[in-house]
Amino acid sequence: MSEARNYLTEDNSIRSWLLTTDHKRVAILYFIAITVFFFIGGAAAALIRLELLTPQGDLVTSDTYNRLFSMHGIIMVWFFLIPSIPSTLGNFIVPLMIGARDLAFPRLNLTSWYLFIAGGLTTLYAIFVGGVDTGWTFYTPFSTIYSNSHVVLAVTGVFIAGFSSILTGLNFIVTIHRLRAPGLTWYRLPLFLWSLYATSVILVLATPVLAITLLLVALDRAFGIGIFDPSRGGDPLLFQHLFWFYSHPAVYIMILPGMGVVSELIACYSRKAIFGYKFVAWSAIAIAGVGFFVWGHHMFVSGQSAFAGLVFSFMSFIVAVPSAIKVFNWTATMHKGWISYDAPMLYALGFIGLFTVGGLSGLFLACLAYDVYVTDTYFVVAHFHYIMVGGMVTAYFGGLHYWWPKITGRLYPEYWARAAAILIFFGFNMTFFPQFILGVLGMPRRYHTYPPEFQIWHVMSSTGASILAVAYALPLFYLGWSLFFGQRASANPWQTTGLEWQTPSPPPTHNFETPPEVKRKPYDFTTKGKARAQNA
Amino acid sequence: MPEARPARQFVDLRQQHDVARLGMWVFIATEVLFFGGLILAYCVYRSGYPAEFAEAARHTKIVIGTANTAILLTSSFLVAWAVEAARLRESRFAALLLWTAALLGVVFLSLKGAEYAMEYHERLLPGLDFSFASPQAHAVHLFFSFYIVATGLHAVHVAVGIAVLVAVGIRAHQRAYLEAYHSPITVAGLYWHFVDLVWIFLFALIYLPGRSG
Amino acid sequence: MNNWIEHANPLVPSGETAHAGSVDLLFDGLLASALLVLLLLFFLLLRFAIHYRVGNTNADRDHRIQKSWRLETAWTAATLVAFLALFVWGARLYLNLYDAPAGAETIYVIGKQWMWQVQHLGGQREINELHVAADHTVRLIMSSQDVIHSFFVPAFRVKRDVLPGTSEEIWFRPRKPGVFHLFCAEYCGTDHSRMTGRIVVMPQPDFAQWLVRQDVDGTLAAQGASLFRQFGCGGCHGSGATVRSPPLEGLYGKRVPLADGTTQIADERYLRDSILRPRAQIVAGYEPLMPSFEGKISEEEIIKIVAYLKSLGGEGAKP
Amino acid sequence: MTGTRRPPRRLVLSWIALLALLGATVFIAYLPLGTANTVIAMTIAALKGTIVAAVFMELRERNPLTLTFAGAGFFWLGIMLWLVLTDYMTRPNFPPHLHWGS
Repeated sequence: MSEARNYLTEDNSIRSWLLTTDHKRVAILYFIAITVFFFIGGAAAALIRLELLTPQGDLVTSDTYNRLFSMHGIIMVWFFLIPSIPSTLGNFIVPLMIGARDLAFPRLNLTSWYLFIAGGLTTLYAIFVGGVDTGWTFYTPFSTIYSNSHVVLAVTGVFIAGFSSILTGLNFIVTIHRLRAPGLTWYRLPLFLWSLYATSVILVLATPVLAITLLLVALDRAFGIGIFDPSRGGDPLLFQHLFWFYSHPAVYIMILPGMGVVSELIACYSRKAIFGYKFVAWSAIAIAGVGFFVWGHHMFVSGQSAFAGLVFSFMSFIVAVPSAIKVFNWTATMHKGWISYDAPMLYALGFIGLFTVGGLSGLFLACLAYDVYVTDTYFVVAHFHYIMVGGMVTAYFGGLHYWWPKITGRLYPEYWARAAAILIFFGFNMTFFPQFILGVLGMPRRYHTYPPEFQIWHVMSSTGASILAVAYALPLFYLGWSLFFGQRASANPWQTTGLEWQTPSPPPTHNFETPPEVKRKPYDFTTKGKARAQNA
Repeated sequence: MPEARPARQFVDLRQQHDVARLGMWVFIATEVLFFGGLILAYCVYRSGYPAEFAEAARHTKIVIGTANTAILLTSSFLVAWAVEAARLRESRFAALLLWTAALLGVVFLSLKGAEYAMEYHERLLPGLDFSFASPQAHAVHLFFSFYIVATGLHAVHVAVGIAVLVAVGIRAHQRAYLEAYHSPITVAGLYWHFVDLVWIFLFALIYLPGRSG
Repeated sequence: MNNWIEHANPLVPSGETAHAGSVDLLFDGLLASALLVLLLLFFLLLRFAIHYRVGNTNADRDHRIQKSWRLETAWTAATLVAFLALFVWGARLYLNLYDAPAGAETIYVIGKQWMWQVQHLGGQREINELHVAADHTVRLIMSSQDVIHSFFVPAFRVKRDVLPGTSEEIWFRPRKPGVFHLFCAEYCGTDHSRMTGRIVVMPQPDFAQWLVRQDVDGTLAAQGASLFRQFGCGGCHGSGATVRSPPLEGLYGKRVPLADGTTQIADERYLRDSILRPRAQIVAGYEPLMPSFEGKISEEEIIKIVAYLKSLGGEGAKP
Repeated sequence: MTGTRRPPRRLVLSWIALLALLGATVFIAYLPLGTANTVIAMTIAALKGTIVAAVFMELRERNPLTLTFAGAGFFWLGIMLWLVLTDYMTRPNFPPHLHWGS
């Protein structure tokens, strides 16, 4: 059985990998690429934290510091967070979960990887020839007129990568609509698919606005067309509107897939169907929809009208409701379940905790008068790292461990995995909780030097960051080790539900020996739950 | 005659055809927002500088604009006809229609080029050469910035569309498409119609304001 | 130097205005609601995680809750109500910021890479410092010479972006003397982190003395008058001018008939626009002769010339 | 010319209607109607767009799903326009001019 031909052993020439249209191999290509970007972005973060150990800017110059945080933001947002779960786990799992042989457009899928790489290389090139110092937000008129760095190159890189996102989103939407196995109705879909579907809608509808905005920035800078240039009658705030019309929904691009993964994990390791399945499913769609109405909360002090501020603040409170629904339902799912603490479950629990802290701190920022105080301070930095790193990256690691046996056909060492999960949780909190305090004390973000009274919190944060760095490097070793020495995995090592577990690990190139048919609801643990509990 | 078979991820040709069309529609939704961002910028500035935008719009070449609109509408008609012909197994005739539509696309681009040349001589192209002797020059500059970016991006779409129509036409001519499998023509057609649709709105925004004042 | 840190509680720097006090109360409210949710959630998570662990086969797992809609409606409604309350609370305080009390002292602030430039009406100039009197309302009118900056005084809990090409306002009323941080909060390039300064709040008598002690080349209006000569404005607008131009004496606050048939109040905005884009608003009966000063005059110089024009009298110039 | 090579009536009619609308919109643009000019121009553009979408793109024969995605782009564009213009319509200092107080 384990010697059977699978997608990994089919043909191992470099050429076959680079020209593959198999969604599973494209997913592996993405894995490799985003891991490289994760560590590049992480290296920038490490230097930032090192610099901030002392109030004087003594490690690097302020120009270098500005380039470091810009690079950290650009790489992490567009080349790690946005493609992370959808393009890797999603790419691998979506066709398996719906019982299809591949995505609807396999060649488009490969194209999107090449676009991603082209965008990534362009951005890296911009960094190597001197970097970009605008921050990931490219605010005008700084980016269009005043910056002396490689803005056009960096913007071009992101522009290209944007098309890669759009193609992935398009592929998922059509696939989920049209290639589901017989009997797999919408309410029988695992929640991971609902989340990815909602994510894809955002990818398809928001990314083009980023594309046109960045194009305008590049044209403004290269040719002086002046659309955002106040000295030519343009309005720099229009850039912010356009940018955040994409970039706020982009936050949901990052977190929704994480929520999807966590729904799978909580159900699997509680041996129970997700509580309030329909509510969790529709809350993903609600987040994707309402998420488009709230971008102006990034602009409460920017000079937009007070009335617009009221509208956006109101909508921002509304968008928090579906997230709250999800958290309550995950908790209720654990009620009267059979809970085991495998590594993925530890990540899932960590996700709920960190995401909740991040989400609740979001209320402070949605609240107009308080946002005026803490916007553009470390409070915001802490808030979005709790969501994106504490939430999204934790969920990514959880999902990676959960599907690792399916992807590689090997089991990882459980104790190492648990240790890494716990270490990440503590390292993360130690790094970012002090930043909430810094924000409440009024420490502005993107500061190379800072008043000495803030130092103690920065030192705590940097100490936490060193723990976090080690914790993030750990999986690289033990997962790498498991590739060669890990125990071979059965088709369904977690004894869980879902079509992806009904095919061998790793799956054959065409995914299923016989086309599956679905007759039951998702998370149907009625029989397996007790059985596994008794084994334990 | 080649046997038409679905790609491996599909059950049958019907599903494949359906998927292709849905994919194109999703892509069109993306494109709507791509141009939408630009149109938003236009709306904001037009609301801020109404008189200046009317003044600027009077400097666009409405004759060329109107002719180009008629040309694109006609080419769209031909493409829609080609889809119909392909359904009736008239592949060669469909190819002919597609090529004629592509030819009209080329005429559109040539006229557009001539228009750019005229505007260049009148120093109305921001980024290349712009000079406008009026106190409202800055808002006129904004208008023409929008004009050149919007029509430029549209022209890129037209150029891509021409290539697609020619390529699909060639394959139709080789009778590669059977009755049940005409989705490349339908999908290429959808794209071409969308390019036409964008132009309809650009025409109203760029050429028509300020004509009566 | 950092007085406010000394008497601050360890977590939150003390609020130095009435508004800051209200914001801190709002913070307490937000924190209380957040902690309530967080503690409840963590309690449940921990309890379920421990009680229903696989190893505990004795736990009662029968009678699982099946019907979920009652619970769902309950917690959705509860969060919604709580959120709405927080929204209203935050919004009311926010609108307060847009509503400067009457009789505020106006001070002009210009942000440029990488410094804050302050202009008092009396002509006093400061760089990276702002002296104000305690218990007096101060209204800042702010603009940027280059990129977007943000004027941020943590102790007052206020912040406002400072934009090029347009002006933004902020106001505060410090309660007692002290020295407070001034930060630029919007990333603005190389030395963003050094675009900081101090707000020095002094007792009113000390402040009055400070104003006098400053080395001033005349009031803002007087400086404007000399710029008026420097830019050669008098060549056309002066008494011995050969060109026919609209009179500037008593212009401020008057209704000006324009060539296009409309009228315009000659407020600060009109004066400024007329210097930068004179041909956009031609006064009825005059030739469009005046050249544009856009790009030839700095924000600081405009402030001064406008102050000078205001000093030439007119209805709006009365205090 | 065989029967299969004749253009279907609905296509011909739509084409004629489109050209007629084009003529009408250009003609009306020259009538001094004030703001109504803009409203009419955009209405006619929307009408033309609808004809292209409904007939040429065969939207009227498609299923609800296709209609949803065809509408989604425009709906989201509407959200963007609505909220952005909410800001600009209520902003005291747009178009950008400096006004030092009021």
